[in-house]
Amino acid sequence: MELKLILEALLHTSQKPLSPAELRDVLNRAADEEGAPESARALKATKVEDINAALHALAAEHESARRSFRLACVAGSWQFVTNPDYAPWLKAFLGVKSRPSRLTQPALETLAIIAYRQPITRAEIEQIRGVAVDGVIATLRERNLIVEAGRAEVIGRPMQYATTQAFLEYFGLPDLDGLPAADELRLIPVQRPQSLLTVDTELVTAPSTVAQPELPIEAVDPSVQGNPAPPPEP
Amino acid sequence: MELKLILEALLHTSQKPLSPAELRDVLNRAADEEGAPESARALKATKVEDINAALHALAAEHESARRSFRLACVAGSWQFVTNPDYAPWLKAFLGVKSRPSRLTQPALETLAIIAYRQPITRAEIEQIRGVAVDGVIATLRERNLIVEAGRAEVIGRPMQYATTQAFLEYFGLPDLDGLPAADELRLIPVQRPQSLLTVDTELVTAPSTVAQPELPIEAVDPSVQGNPAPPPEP
Amino acid sequence: MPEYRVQFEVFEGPLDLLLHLVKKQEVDIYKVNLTRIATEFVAYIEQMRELDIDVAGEFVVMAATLLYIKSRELLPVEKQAVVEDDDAQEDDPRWELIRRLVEYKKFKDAAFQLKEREDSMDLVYEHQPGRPNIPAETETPRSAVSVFDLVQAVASILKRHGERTDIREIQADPHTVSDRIDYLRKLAATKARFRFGELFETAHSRSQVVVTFLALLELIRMKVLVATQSGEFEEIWVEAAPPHVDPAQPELPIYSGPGPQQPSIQEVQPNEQPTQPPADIVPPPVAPAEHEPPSPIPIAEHSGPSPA
Repeated sequence: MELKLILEALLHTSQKPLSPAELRDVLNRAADEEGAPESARALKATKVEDINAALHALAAEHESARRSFRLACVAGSWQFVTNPDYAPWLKAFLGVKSRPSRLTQPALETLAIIAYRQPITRAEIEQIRGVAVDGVIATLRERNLIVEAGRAEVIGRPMQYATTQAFLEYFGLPDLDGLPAADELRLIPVQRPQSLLTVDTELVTAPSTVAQPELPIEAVDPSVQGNPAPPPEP
Repeated sequence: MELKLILEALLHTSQKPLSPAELRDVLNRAADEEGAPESARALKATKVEDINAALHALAAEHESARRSFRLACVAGSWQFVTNPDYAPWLKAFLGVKSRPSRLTQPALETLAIIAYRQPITRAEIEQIRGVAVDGVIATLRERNLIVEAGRAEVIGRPMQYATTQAFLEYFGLPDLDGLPAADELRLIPVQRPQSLLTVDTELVTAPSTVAQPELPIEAVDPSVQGNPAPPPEP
Repeated sequence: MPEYRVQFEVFEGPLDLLLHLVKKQEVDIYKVNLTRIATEFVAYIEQMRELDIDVAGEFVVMAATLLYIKSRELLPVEKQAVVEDDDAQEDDPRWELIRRLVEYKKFKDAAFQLKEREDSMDLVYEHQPGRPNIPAETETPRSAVSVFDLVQAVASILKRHGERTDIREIQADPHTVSDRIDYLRKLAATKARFRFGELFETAHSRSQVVVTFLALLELIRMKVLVATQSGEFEEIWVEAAPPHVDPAQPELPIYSGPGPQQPSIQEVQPNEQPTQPPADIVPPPVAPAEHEPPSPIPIAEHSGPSPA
């Protein structure tokens, strides 16, 4: 099994760009898997330099194959990227409009929750909004307003979402601290599954400008109540 | 701009399989876009057959390039998938695919009979398998692998069954013609249920009725008898 | 003899058992000795009975068929049941049985191939979308959405979240939207403009923040105030709107919120302050009236059913 093609398969099925170090880790994990075939075990401890060389060879191969996509390296991570010649069709396909369409109310609400509570899982968003948000999440991801940001250290290790730089640009915010005060939103309690985390994640988001958050009407997780957000002035 | 490569770029950027009709719609939208380049406008009103032909050519190209992935058609829609050879690494990378539990041997046998002979009644299936299939039919329907597909035009108007889109997806089949050795199995002359399995006991007690190939007691619709080969499409 | 029990479970029916017995003879299925098969089949069933295994009806039926074939074979040919010539093959019970066995065997093989496909599907992974390389437009205009839309979204979440709470204390709410509208209009009269953030610096309760947001949004919608921003990442400024009010725009009934009072539309006068907004101003987030539904504040809007 050629290293080059294994890396190709991994990059094809990855949702995000992969660095040579990440690729090496995958090779190691595959080698250590129980019942791993000889071909997988043979690639244990592949050197990052070798992976790098294979990636460059792979990129050259794709370049010369003159297909509609190529393997690109951005900031040290590798990813398949379509050739810009096909932009007219991809724009039509992805619904990219010259003027971005207004976000719908459900999209805005979901985005607001993610902005104030990031990183947050889909289940937690749904608990606050009270409706399924799969479609909305997909839209927001397509528009690059949110990204997957690791997995929660809870049962099932669900994906967490966070806002992007494009989100800040979209709303003209300098940073997350520039979000208008919405302390109440931060305090809506969310029932989390038995957490492996000891740190309470409720308050990791930007500090609020509300000086004295009163007790909200809703019953709040005691850990949150006992540790109100510090009220620094902007 | 080659149609083939445009389709490739679209499939490469898509999160889900795309049908030729969906691809045609994208080509049309791209052609209608304001300020669309000549190359995009030229592909307005591309015929679905041309798209189909281009997809097959594209799949053949990728097949012969012997890369880690190929273009596959499942249930009429196209998508890039990896070759099974790379499963050890992809499993380490993405985790084990969560698929529904495996079908039992009776379920597989029953499903095979329905797949090749659809639409088919329960009695006809039992005639072939030699056992009752009530429970298996219920399981297959629960898993949405088969559906009720009208009633047979025979006495009692028994329900007929056919396979679903989910069946093709579950087995990764492009269409019903993609069933292995399809023609051979379809061409076996079908013994229509002149009598149910249980009626075969007559063979022992009253051989004379067997010797006399007169009309059986059950009146069978002549159109069914005269047309043993079921249509290949559901 | 538990091995019989185990073995029996493998057979999916009488045809499956027959195929097994045929295979044991190691001859072509068309040349199989059915008499011998019949004997073995019946012996098998007898053993199952001795072991108290429930013998399914289908097995009994098949045994009967086989015994019939066997008894028929024992007779001299001339004493066998007379068979019409042209249909001889079709009605020969031996042929009928073999035909069924062949057919069953083919489907059993087909089922095996399906199984292989089922297994291989575990090894096939779907491609994830690559990055589309779409060159940036010469100038991407700022979207019609602003931070106010986000705030509005926050407000409606809070509202709904409150509604969903099963049991809660109802508190007298001292803050009303109309109070805050009055306050903001006074503020706008005394100050040329004020920072967006400064509106909330003095807020000290949940409802006050929300109500202030809503009041601000309402005043913007009524074109009494405008929010401007000179560029991305710049401070958002709130100031009195330029005096012209579109006469075609109907004054619509506005916010009815938690407060007991309805702000009076008639009180709203175009602000006399003649300041024009700077040229690079970002338009207020609320779209022109002709596109706007009667109430732009989606307080009562539910995008889906709320859980109990």
